[in-house]
Amino acid sequence: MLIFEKSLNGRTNPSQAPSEDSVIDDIPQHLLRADEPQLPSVSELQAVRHYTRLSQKNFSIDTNFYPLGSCTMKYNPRACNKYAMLPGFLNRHPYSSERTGQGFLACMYELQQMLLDITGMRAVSLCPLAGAQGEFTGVAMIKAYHQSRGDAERSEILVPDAAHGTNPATATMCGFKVKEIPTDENGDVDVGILRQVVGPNTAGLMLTNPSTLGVFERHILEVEEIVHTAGGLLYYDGANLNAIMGKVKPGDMGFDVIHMNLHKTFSTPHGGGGPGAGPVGVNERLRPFLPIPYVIETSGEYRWAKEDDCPRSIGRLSANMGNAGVLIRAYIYARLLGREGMRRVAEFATLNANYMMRKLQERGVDMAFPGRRATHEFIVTLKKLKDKQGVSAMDVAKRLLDKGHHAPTVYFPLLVPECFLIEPTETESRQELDSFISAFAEILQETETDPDLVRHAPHSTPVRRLDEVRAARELDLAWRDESN
Amino acid sequence: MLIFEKSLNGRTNPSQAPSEDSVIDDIPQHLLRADEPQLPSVSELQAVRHYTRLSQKNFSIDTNFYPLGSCTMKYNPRACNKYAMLPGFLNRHPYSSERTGQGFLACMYELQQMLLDITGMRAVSLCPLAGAQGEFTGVAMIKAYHQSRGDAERSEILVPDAAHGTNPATATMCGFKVKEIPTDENGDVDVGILRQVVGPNTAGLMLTNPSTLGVFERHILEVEEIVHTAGGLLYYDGANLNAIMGKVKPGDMGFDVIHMNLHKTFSTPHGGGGPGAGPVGVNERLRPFLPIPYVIETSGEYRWAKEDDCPRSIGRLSANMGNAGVLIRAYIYARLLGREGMRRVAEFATLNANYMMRKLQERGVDMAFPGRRATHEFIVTLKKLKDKQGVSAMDVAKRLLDKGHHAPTVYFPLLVPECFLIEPTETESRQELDSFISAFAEILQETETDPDLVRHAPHSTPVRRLDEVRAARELDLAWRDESN
Amino acid sequence: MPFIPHTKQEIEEMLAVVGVASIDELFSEIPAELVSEQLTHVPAGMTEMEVARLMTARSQQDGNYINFIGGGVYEHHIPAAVWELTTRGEFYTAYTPYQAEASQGTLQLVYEFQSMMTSLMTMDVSNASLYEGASALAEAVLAAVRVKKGINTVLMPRTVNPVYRKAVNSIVKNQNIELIEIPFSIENGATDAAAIQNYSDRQVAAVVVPQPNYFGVLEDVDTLTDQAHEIGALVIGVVNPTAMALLKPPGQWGKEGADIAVGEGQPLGIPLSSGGPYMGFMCCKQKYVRQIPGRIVGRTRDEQGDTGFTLTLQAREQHIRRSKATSNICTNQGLMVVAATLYLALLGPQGLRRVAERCHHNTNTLAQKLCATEGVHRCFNQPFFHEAVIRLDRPVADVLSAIEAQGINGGIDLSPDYPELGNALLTCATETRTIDEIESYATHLERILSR
Amino acid sequence: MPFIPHTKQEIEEMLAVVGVASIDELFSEIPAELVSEQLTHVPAGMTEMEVARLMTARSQQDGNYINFIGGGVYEHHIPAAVWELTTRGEFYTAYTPYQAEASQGTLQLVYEFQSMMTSLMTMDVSNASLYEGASALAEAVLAAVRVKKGINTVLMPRTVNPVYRKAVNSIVKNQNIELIEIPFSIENGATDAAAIQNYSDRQVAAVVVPQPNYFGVLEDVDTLTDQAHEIGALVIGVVNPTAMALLKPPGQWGKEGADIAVGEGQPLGIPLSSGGPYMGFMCCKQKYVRQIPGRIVGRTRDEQGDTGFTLTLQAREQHIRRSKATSNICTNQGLMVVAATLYLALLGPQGLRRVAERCHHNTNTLAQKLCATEGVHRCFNQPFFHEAVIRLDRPVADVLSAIEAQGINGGIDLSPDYPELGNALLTCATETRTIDEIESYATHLERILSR
Ligand SMILES: Cc1ncc(COP(=O)(O)O)c(C=O)c1O
Ligand SMILES: Cc1ncc(COP(=O)(O)O)c(C=O)c1O
Repeated sequence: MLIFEKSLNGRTNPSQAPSEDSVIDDIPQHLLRADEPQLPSVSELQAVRHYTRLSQKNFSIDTNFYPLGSCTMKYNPRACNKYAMLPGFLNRHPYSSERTGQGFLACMYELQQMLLDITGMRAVSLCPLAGAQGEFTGVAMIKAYHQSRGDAERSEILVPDAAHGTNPATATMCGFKVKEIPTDENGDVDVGILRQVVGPNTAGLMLTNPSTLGVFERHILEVEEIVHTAGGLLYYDGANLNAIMGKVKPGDMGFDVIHMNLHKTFSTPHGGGGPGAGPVGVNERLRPFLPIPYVIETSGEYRWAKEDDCPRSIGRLSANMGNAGVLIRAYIYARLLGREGMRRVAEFATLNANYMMRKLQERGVDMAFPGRRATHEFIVTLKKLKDKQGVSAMDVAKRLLDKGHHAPTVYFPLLVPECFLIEPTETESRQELDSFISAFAEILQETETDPDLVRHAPHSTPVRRLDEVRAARELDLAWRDESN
Repeated sequence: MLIFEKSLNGRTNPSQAPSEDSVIDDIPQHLLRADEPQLPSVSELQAVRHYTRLSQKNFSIDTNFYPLGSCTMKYNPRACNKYAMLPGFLNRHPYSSERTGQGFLACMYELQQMLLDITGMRAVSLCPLAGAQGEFTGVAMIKAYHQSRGDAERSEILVPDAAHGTNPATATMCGFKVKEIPTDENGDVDVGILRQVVGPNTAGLMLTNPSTLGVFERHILEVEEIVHTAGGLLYYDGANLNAIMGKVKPGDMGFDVIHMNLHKTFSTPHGGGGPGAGPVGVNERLRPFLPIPYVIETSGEYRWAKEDDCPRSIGRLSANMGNAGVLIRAYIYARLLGREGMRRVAEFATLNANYMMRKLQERGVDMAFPGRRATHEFIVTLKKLKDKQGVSAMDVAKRLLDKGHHAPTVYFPLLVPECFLIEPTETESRQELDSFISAFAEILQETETDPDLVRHAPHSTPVRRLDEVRAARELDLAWRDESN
Repeated sequence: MPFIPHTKQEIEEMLAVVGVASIDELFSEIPAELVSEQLTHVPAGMTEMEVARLMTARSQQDGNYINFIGGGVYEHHIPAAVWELTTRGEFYTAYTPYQAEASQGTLQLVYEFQSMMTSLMTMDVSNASLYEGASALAEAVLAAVRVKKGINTVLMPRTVNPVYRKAVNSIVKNQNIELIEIPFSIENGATDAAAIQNYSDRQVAAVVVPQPNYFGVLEDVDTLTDQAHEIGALVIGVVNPTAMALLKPPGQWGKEGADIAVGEGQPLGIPLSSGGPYMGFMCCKQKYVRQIPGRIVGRTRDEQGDTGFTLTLQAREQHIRRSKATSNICTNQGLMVVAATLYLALLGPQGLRRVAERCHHNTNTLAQKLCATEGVHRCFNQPFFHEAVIRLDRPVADVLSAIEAQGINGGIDLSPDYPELGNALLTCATETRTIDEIESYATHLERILSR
Repeated sequence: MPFIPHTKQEIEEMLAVVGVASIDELFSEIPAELVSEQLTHVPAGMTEMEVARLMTARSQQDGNYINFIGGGVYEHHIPAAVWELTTRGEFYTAYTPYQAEASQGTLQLVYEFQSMMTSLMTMDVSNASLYEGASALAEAVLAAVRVKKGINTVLMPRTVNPVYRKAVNSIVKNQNIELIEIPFSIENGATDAAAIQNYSDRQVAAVVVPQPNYFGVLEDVDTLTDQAHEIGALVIGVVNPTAMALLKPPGQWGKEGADIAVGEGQPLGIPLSSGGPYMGFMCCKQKYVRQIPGRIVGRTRDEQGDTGFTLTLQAREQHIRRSKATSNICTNQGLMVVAATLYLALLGPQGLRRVAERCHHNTNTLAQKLCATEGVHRCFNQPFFHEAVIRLDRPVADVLSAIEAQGINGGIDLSPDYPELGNALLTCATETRTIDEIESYATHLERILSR
């Protein structure tokens, strides 16, 4: 039932609205609203009960194993939330002076320093509000760099075919043409083709490493050399930083610019879709172009570097200075983990993935790249199942929900047929992994004994399988009071 | 699955324990523990996930209509929790000086003043930690009063047969004998019998008004006269204060001592069983005996009245000064409601109960006292259903769970056969009441079409009907690691 | 190991399953020369107790100022229930609802949010949030240019928040879109509607119309909208959502209504938090639904015919359409949508209207009290809402510093962005300011200016 | 109307259903002379915003002291997850789990709590909480007297917390139970075990044995237990639950172990909060399970044979047994049990032990630093845990006031309760105190005493 169906005209919550009457007669009538918006009129209890019950209809880290590849669904420490919500942080207006924000700015500055260390870059800006905005920032800097050198021909961004959708979409948003580079049969970039494709039009290459195929790009140094030699720059999509944090630094691989997804690697919550934080790091070459603002320190005082400090900056990407509350959570997480903890993240994320991969192989599940080590994630392909049994990866995904596990990422990357991208993360226990593996094996069994059970899954979720075609054809995007 | 079954020896949560090693070698070996207690060794994520999922197995106000008679399950405003949990309140040690607690003590003092007004009493102590401890306090004061007058014969406490179990249990705990007074057919105390029973042994009478039968005791002034004339005192069990707050004052009815259940009337949460707060109010006669400490004010400074101030006090009932955090929540609630809001509580609790009573009567449900007005609650009797269909009130209660409503109080008061005590409270909307009424009517229908469905309810809860006899016969009260 | 549940024995057993001798061996595909040394700028880990102590100290260091700053970000009372529920694990730790059947909580909530926002804006469609107000405006500009294929010019009034204008430009200039500034009247602070007519038919993709504008001045939105439509441009409204409980919403502007409405959702239950996370919203007319970026939730049926909710029109999005997507946005500000939905449900239409009215009343009172001091004047004679521009007789920055020393954040110095206004100060008092606080500001200002 | 959802129209329709003309008519059975006027001492209602402001001010008024007070109530680090989960609506707003099928969350949690407490105490049975430590001890005394029918005497060492002794007496004296005080050695602060032998066979129902005692002194629990059992008395242990991760638990005292163990559960994840809500715990040997008060949860099966949990042995309780119940307790401290269970699960056996060790280490350090000042000495030469008694050369109250002015809560003045100890101060430093804070206390003390 929708909240609107619990609503009744005339019901109010006087505790929540100012009690004094106000004078508004200086606003001319023609600027005022005539009708009342259809917001729900419900009591506080009705609202609390409605949304508490709704929440229970979600799978989440706090309730389920959630091995969603590329998304790094790991434990979000409750301390990060609690201490980020201290009134001193929550009540500070973004346009109040830096004098009134030294505590907050100190955290931001230290976070910048830690990210520099982890990435091996030379400067960092915390502005971007998510990974995709980080990508935009990075590619815009690449553009600004070439323009600043009068190198205006460079109109193409290269992207592996396995790349996340935000990579090509970002290149387009920055006004570039996108060229796809194929993957070889072992999951590495096809270096031969790369060589053919690069040239004077190449502005840069966007790469995720470990890639979205769940493997480490072994030719990374060769790739670096090819692109740089051609005059292009190297962009690092840091969505998979969880796999290598403390083990390898993107800066050492030769990347010029990188974004991180703190909502993945630094475990700030995904919140059902966001918010995130996508800081960008750059090497010396791109430093002048960094977006503003970022925090600088002079003799123990912190302040924002703005337009005047950074005349060549690509500018601002939003009205404020990044998703501050997310950045504080990331800062707390980093302090809890410390340098040793960072490294362990990568180690145990990788151990868990390799363990699962091997165990699933033992149960007869096909891997997309059986010859490779898993990184923090790996790809399963259910093509044989689809061909033989007519049961799709999506069917299996839905059936996993019935067994209490969130499904892995399905049908991504696009080049692997009927695939699952499985990322267990380091915070899951072996018991949880084993339970998923058993569920998976059970489902494979079911595809033989009762394939329809799987095809019509899920059965135990709040709703059964949803008709997405209908959703797109008969658009119903907002409730309207039909009784009016 | 129990948390212990997720536990693994050697797993630790280093974030939660001090990191430095400590010296303890000055404690002799024979005083040290040799084995390790079987506490769970789980990760933070495991604990969070386990208890989040457990929580979802509860019905609660925040998720369900919960018309549990005598318990006043109404909305617990979230503001009360949020502002009671401010660090300034949480971090204050109870034995720190009053100078460091003037903000807290001001709240307590003002709460005392408000309770005096609402109850019509002359002095109040916030000490008792729940209703039952309030009762104990009150009856102990009655005892102390009689003793102080050398009136040592008074060894009996009178209690109506409809009374809550804590009333007779309290009298016993205070060393009294209990005499039950029967109820007449209209739900009032049988005044004739009361007259016969009172006498020189009567220490007092404990009365709930409105009574636990869901009616207002109409002979209250007569009862008062009988007991006082016989030299006994009148105790008011304030569990049902929600029904009359702002409308009638127990002090005006002639009661000498009263306890309140702030976790009912003042909407502090029940917390799955507690904590509560059971302040006691007294008239002039009993004032010297009030338990310590309570807050007094002298020229704008607040302090605790203790032993020296109150030489005739019955003393302390606990190590500290009441369930402070609960009292702060009650204080906030009172400030949110204000004087008008208090009165409305009683009015709308009563309207909701009378509405439900009438609607259920229309659906053919029998009332225990059909000729009476409901107070904030009322009693349904399903005796006919039991006799005809062999379906018990308990069966119907369990079936209500399937329909998403918590069951009313069943089999209390003991004198009404197959009864439900139904208390909707003022914070429920008519929609919610109607939905319960429909569910009830549906179940009555089911008792005819498919009585087994009802007899074996519930069907949709996390477990089916539980074997309570087995629980009591084959006691299993704690998990033990069988593998050890 | 913090947050890692593995015991020694498990590690060994798991390594054995994988068939390697050590964890390091799992990284054997990484070229040896790349493997890094220990981190040097990340300090050793702390316990939660130590972190609690640190963060408490840091947060207290930032003081507790009485806030009269607005500028598009407003301090409002947030009902306690909003964040007590928003941070429930099931909302807080879920991912984007890609598996609809396992995400009905988030999905239904977003559908309800879309319903509330479209009604508040009187538009047909809402998405499920963008990053924040400025980048939402940039996305609206991009959408308008997509609609008006081939036209790369957008009119941007100078009365739009300067940081919005800067951010929009940083974003859209990469697609060679030109923003042309529309001036405002120095008397009344409103956009010069006549300037729109300088642009003839089919040269302009869209006109941006703020309401209220950055100065708090109320624009003549009907005229602006109609004139924009006359020259064939779309109208992009940039509005304060609280104000829409009181003011005419974009869907009702002029003869046909605005085409797209965007803005900053922060006023709807989201704390100030030094600038984020906030939430951009975007609504549009039905016909543009396929041109807007961001996630959209639709109501549909399940296999058994029961109602359910799912992401829809995903063919606009990067994970399906890749380089042809309407935007690169992926992660949005979902949790802020939870907060905003709860806020709107708890306030209701009347509550939100009372908040809007009180903000106006308080800012009005503030402006009057401040202007009672000699040398202090209102800048504009136009009706306003929620913010007011005050002119002082000396540089604003110095006055603001002096006020800050009294524990008051007095507002925003407009002189860097609007030198033409002289010593102009943008200030605001929401419903959270008491009359005592307003008077205290006025008293301090008087004292400071009389020095 | 705050928290009341009724609209005008609904009220009218509902009154019509009931068949009355007004709400007042619903109260017609109340004698007219009793109906009261408007309340006079309850102020008018406030909005949540106003209340937020008031409570924030009140809470800040109480300052922020560095705490060295113990006395049975301890400041410990509480993991953030504890209260973020404890205040989830499903725990926070549920009632006592009378409908077991609708309360499996609370019931399983309590079963796990009982399992943890019995293991920590090495006892067979635990209940689901009592109000707090002192009244839990009173209930233990009543239970012991029930076991030893006809014997009304209980030995109570003077080393038991004085407020506990007072509260126990206020409660049990109503049943004519006599508490006889057992003295302690002024040299080592431990209970005089020999005194027990003065009571011959069958005169004493129980002996109370604290560990550590109020002074923080470690009692010779084995001897005390054995001697109590020798004279036929039960042994009631009063213990600090944190300490039990380190010290020998009551179930292992002497040859047979204590019979009942009680104490204050506050150290297990419950904030100081000016004294409550806290939580009393009670464990006992299997044979006394029917004599203890309070709720008990048992594991059982449902109709289909699946495991489930339910309240059990309710025949001890007031709602069944009425005047013959073991106690009148009904509402207990359920939500504190949620917090304690989460606390114990998050700490684990090793974590809890580390906390206990660190408390001891810090108090040891504190005692040493304080005693470095002239005129300051340790009172007792006995092994101690967690608290220490320090003797000063002048009245403690004055010194504590002076220390408080420096933002430090220095401890408890023992002289009113133990004049025989002179100027004695009870002080404690838990794991939350840093070495800097400890040194600052010592420095201030030195300065104050040298005046
Ligand atoms: C590989 C990769 N790159 C980029 C992104 C985009 O990040 P965001 O969702 O924060 O915009 C994602 C997110 O899913 C990703 O997995
Ligand atoms: C009528 C009545 N009296 C007394 C009590 C006891 O109050 P408490 O549970 O707070 O001890 C109750 C509680 O259920 C009650 O309903």
